[in-house]
Amino acid sequence: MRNTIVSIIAIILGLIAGGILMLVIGSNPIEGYSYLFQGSLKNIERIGNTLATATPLVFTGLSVAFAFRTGLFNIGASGQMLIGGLLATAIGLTYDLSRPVLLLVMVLAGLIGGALWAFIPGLLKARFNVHEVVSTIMMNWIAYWTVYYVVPGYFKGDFLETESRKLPDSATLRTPFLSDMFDGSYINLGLFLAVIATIIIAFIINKTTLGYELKAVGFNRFAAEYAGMRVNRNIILSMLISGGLAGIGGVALYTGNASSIQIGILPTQGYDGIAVALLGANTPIGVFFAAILFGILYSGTGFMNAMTEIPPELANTIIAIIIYFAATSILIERFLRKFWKPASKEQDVVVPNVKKGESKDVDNH
Amino acid sequence: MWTIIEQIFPYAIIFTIPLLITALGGLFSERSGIVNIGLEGLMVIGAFSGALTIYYLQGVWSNHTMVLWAGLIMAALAGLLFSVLHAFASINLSANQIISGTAINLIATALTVFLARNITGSGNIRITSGFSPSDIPVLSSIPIIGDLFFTKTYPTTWFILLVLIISAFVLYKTKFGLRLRSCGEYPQAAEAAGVNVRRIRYSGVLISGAFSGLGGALIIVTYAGEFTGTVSGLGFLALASLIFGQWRPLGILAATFFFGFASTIANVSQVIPELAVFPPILLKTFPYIVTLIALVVFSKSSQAPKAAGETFDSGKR
Amino acid sequence: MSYVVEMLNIRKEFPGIVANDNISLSLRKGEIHALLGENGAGKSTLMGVLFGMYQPEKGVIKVDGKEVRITNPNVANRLGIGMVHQHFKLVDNFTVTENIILGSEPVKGMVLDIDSAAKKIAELSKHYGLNVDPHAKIEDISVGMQQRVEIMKMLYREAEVLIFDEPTAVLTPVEIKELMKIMKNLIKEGKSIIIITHKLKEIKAVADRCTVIRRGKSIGTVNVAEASEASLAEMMVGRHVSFKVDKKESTPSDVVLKIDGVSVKNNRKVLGVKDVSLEVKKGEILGIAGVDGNGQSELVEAITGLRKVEAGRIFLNGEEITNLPIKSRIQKGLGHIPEDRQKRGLVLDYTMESNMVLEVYNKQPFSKYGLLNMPAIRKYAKNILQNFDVRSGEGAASIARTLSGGNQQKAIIGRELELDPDLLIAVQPTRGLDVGSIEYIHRRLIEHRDKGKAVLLVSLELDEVLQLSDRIAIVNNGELVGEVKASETNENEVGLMMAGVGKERNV
Amino acid sequence: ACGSTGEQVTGDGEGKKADLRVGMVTDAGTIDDKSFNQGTWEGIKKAEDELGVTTKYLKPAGTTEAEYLKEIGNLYDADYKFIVAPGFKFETAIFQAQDRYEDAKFVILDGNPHSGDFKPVVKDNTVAVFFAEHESGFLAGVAAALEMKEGEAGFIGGMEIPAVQKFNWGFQQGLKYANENLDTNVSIKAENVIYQGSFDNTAAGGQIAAQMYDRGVKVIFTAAGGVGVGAINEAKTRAKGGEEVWIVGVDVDQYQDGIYEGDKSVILTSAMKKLDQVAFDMIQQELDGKFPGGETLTFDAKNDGIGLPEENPNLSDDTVSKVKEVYEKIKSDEIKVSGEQGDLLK
Ligand SMILES: Nc1ncnc2c1ncn2[C@@H]1O[C@H](COP(=O)(O)OP(=O)(O)OP(=O)(O)O)[C@@H](O)[C@H]1O
Ligand SMILES: Nc1ncnc2c1ncn2[C@@H]1O[C@H](COP(=O)(O)OP(=O)(O)OP(=O)(O)O)[C@@H](O)[C@H]1O
Ligand SMILES: [Mg+2]
Ligand SMILES: [Mg+2]
Repeated sequence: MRNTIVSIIAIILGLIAGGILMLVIGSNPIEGYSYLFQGSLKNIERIGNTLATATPLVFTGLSVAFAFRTGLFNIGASGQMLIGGLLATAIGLTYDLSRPVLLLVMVLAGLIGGALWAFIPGLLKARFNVHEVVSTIMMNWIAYWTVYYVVPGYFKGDFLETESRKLPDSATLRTPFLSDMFDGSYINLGLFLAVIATIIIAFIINKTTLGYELKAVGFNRFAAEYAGMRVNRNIILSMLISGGLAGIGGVALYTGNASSIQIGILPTQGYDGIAVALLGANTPIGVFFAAILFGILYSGTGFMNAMTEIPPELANTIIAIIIYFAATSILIERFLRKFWKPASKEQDVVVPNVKKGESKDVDNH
Repeated sequence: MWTIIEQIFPYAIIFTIPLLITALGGLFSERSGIVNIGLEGLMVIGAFSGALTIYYLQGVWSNHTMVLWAGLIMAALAGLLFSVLHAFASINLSANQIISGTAINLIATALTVFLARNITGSGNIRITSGFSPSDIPVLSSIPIIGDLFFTKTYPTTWFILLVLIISAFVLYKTKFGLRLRSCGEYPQAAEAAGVNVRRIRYSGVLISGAFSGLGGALIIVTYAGEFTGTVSGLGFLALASLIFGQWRPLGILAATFFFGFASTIANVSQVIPELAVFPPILLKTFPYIVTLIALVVFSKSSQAPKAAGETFDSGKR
Repeated sequence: MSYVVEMLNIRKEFPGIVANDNISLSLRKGEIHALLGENGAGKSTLMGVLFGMYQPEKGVIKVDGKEVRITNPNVANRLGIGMVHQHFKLVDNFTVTENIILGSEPVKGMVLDIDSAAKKIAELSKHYGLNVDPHAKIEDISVGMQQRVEIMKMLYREAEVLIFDEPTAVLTPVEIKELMKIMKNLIKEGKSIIIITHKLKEIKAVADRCTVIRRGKSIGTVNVAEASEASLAEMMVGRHVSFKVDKKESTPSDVVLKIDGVSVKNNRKVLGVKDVSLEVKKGEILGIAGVDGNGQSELVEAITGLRKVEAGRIFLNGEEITNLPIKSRIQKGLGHIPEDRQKRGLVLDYTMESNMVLEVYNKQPFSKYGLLNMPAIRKYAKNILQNFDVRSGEGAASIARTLSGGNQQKAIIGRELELDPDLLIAVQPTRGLDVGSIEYIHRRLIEHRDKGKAVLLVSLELDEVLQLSDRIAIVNNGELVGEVKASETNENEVGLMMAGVGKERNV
Repeated sequence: ACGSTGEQVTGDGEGKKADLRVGMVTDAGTIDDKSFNQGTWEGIKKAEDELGVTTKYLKPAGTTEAEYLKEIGNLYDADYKFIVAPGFKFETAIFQAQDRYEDAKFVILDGNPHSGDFKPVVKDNTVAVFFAEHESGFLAGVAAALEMKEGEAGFIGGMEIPAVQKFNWGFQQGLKYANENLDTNVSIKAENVIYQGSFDNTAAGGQIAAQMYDRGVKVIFTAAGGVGVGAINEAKTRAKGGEEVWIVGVDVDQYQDGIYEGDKSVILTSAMKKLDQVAFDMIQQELDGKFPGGETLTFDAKNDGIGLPEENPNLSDDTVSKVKEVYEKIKSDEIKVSGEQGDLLK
């Protein structure tokens, strides 16, 4: 609860700071924000696109948050997305299965691809204590170059060297019923997957013995070992889940929001996932809403730019400032505490574990 | 093959230097106990301020070299100032250092382009020309070594190497270094010994800011020549080199040079028939794969500062 | 009367608790002043306030009669106040000299003057009989030596007031004796000392006066000479405490743990346990006595599965467990109170309730089909915490980190006993506990034995080993030097054997 | 066509206020890329100055069809109904947009709207524009050969996309033509024709150029955005050190970018495609009610849509006049430059 309030205040402060920047460059913040939100929410199509923008971010946010909760820092979500997207695209371009089966296989392939890419850092961490920050960065670049050569090598279209063939409509996550409902927007089945993933991850973290174990390993691997948990296995498992999530994020991006995979690009959603996770306080539900917020901001920027003279970099600046405020949330907490001081003061006096009568029996000095 | 290495070497070194100084900055920060994943953003800040300074001064000041140095100084200053954000969050407010660093990266990339466009009217800032390399007299004629190390060298290279030596000295031989290292290992001990942990950590972070700023600007004044709003992952690579180099100055030198050399090879492999026999994917991924392997090999002796990344407040033991 | 330090009406609050409520303490020049109180009474906090680590909400501190504000340890240092913390504040990979000079480094030009510092340290060491090697790395030296480094740190800074927070909890009997001697030396040199300890014997042995606090409040200050151990204990807990452990003669039966020629490597990759064979039977407590670092930890880790066995075999209830994973050993009836409660015993960032099911979270009723059953966990945890009188700000929902060390320890012991293991390995079970808690824990260990279970007790406190054990095995340098019946031996004999003087195996 | 219309306008363009709102969506890279996006945008800005139209560019978050379409939609909703999209990557997005926003006009540069099957469908509200980059590259090749007389040349491309490939092939043909007809001897080796693989790796650009120069290459044609910038820097550094090395620029006149030591420049000449001109002309024609909707236009030598800069301080008069002759020959079909690889390198 407290976390939620803090995050919301951080968001508000970030928006205020953005407003001030708008004023500085001589624009009207109210107008700016009104266009920003119109841009992402004005009509059903735009809402659909906003949700589509948020979808991969839900996955990468969950990926980073899940790793965080288990004591790991996965900054390799970008690479895992690439590989997940690559495998899913490869399946989509190669096999001619009935649509439900094909999509299922593609999502699975994405999950496996991402998990595989995270498995290596997990293994290196568990077996050799290699810092996962370095290894995931390395894996990002290896993924980048793998896609760079595999796509033109095996999935190239007739004319273009820089991206794969376009997936047939039946092999994308877009479905007519959703597209029609949202007026031709890019919203796709990825969103449902994202909701499901959020619920599953929340469930795993909070309600299962697996979550209990993974968190224990994350907090104190020595205590976990003492209690008979298999520390190394858990580290690897954690990375697999984290990578799998990012992998599905790649599927959502390349076969949902797009229909082909381009080379030479490390998807920014991987790094944004860190910010999403942090703003969501590393809780799955928090991540989900943080991703939606990012979706709104990213998606509304274009319209704001189109309607006003506010430059596009401003949306990024606002997001950055929000993150900074989330990082410095302790200031906000202090402020809140001061604000609610009267209430908490009473609590302090009643010390729960001091029984009445005992506390004042002897007095001296 | 030898001529190829001779030819590549100076370029590998140019590429290494920004990485080196940035990783060295990261070293100061982490040794003081603050993880700084904002190196990338700080480099961007440095690249921006350096480019902007030079862009303006080149018109008014005729001494070209001085202009470039002024740009470097401004870059270091800007990086230093910007890193205060990270220091404040992670030291005064006990913020999660990863979050704060991420925020730094985001703010830096967004803000610099925003400013560049508002100040110069363009998101790219181009400088007319950077430093010129030269051969060191006498030394460059020494066989082998001369060709590798003393040919086509930039003054900035020697400057950064000097900074490296001074850094190693400061870290291991001075009062400040002792305190800095103690804050990264066990800040509670440092505090109990009367060391002002916050102040030391501030120094660590600010040094990392200044060094990364410098690193960013070095890219501009040596090989890039223009600011484009990104340093394309070099900050993260510096972070990796810091860990790869085991949080030691010489280790970092080796690690960054390895990256510099390997990526230069990978970059130029296309032009070199002798290298064209390898599948290009292998050449391009070579630096990263070798790093992973090297990390495994050196894994036994991790020298990570024990308290890096932990928030420190006096109450906690 | 001249006081070097006066703390008057100090109040310090933490969220949910008033750790110090109107406490006063005055320290005379040249005295050893003991500070006594139950676990969580607020002793460390009070000293933290004096040393500038916490800012009190209320109260006045005077040093040499002048009112001062000690805003941080630096100020304390400058006022001549030094502190040896319960958990040593030493940088592991620094040398002794580097640790000592940290914060007040001598320099020559710009360079650290390590050599002259080392020389000065060697001199000081000789003067006070501390015997420390200035060039050794902290991670390579014994705990006792580390403590002497801490003392040296204060002396190097010419502290006049020395605070010791539970200095003996981590020391061997021999080291404790040495420490006492050192303290007396210090007093002779005109220093003044505050010592926190739970060991009444030590208070009687060295302290001049003793201030007692209970649950954050002052109870009173007494002259130690006029008080008995029993009266001090009563002041502290508010009821009579019995020091004698009541126990019936044991009735050992089947062998529960059998160790057969086991050798184990230590952290330095050499054999730390050499060809040790032991048996522990149902209904008995086997104590292992030995000076710290003589292979006890390695042996325990080998039994519990935390460390690889190089040679030999281990049996639990007749079944070989030498290479079984930790989990199956726990399932087969092994309980373990670990040596380092913060490193191994608890997930400090988990709540107490989560910590109470650390080994059984995956068993019914705490989980079913991989799903946690929080109500059941909560109930189970509450029960343990209540039984063992674990005190914390927010009960079972408290984060483990916020509990005082003593209360953390009680919770761990409660957890392990609740498992009702066939073999309970208790390593330093009462380290840092107050006498009231010790009494209780001892009773529970004996109850466990009387239920027909086996207990392997490892303790550095000879008293405890002698009182609790039925049989005592003595280790020295990784080898078993002998085994004696507790009822037929005494402190002297065991002490000699600990020093390596062997004895025919009897029993 | 466009040369002539350009002249017509200049007279009455000043101070005129048109109510046309012109939008542009940038391709990969920024608006300040000193080539593709910037060239187009400069043309639009020129229209703003001279024709009084209102302008706006938007930068999509990425380079997927969804992102392009979103920005097109944003422009449309903000009432920018004349939309310029530079780059083949817009092909599928424009394909959809031309149906979805029937009352808007679209100009796609370097591409043809299609649904992903590469079967062009240019609706009445759309103009697809291609450039004869190969002709531009050809002229640059001839100029370089004439100026060098003999020696080695090289080519650094960015990514292997059609426009870049055509520059490359044209350049090679130009060299060959000069060697065969104009008495030069400038060769290009297979290893010196490369696509770096990105448009932003400045470091690699410099390093590759350095390798080529070290291996005896005298002039490098770069069609590679930021990679080219790296190469230009390397050339400047060498030129300052007294080496004789050259770069042939691309897309726009890059002479300024190559300046070192006062007024010298390493840019020998630039193989231009007149994006700015085309963007400007399209707006102009729309204002005149002559928007060539439904057409696929090719800008080449014939309509002066490509070429070398007017001013070429580094080319001798002789070279300039000879290139001019060649240019005329291309115009008159006497010289045919192929836009296909054929047996050319890469
Ligand atoms: N930083 C803190 N935050 C919250 N509560 C704290 C903090 N430090 C101490 N406490 C609480 O204050 C009380 C007093 O703790 P303190 O450490 O002073 O006890 P102690 O007398 O030293 O106990 P022990 O004998 O176990 O060492 C305990 O209930 C403890 O939980
Ligand atoms: N992060 C924290 N939050 C709240 N309280 C803390 C925290 N870290 C430490 N403390 C408190 O600091 C005090 C000192 O810790 P320490 O482990 O020395 O306790 P102790 O009671 O003195 O130990 P012992 O029982 O071994 O004598 C404890 O009371 C503990 O509750
Ligand atoms: Mg204490
Ligand atoms: Mg204690």
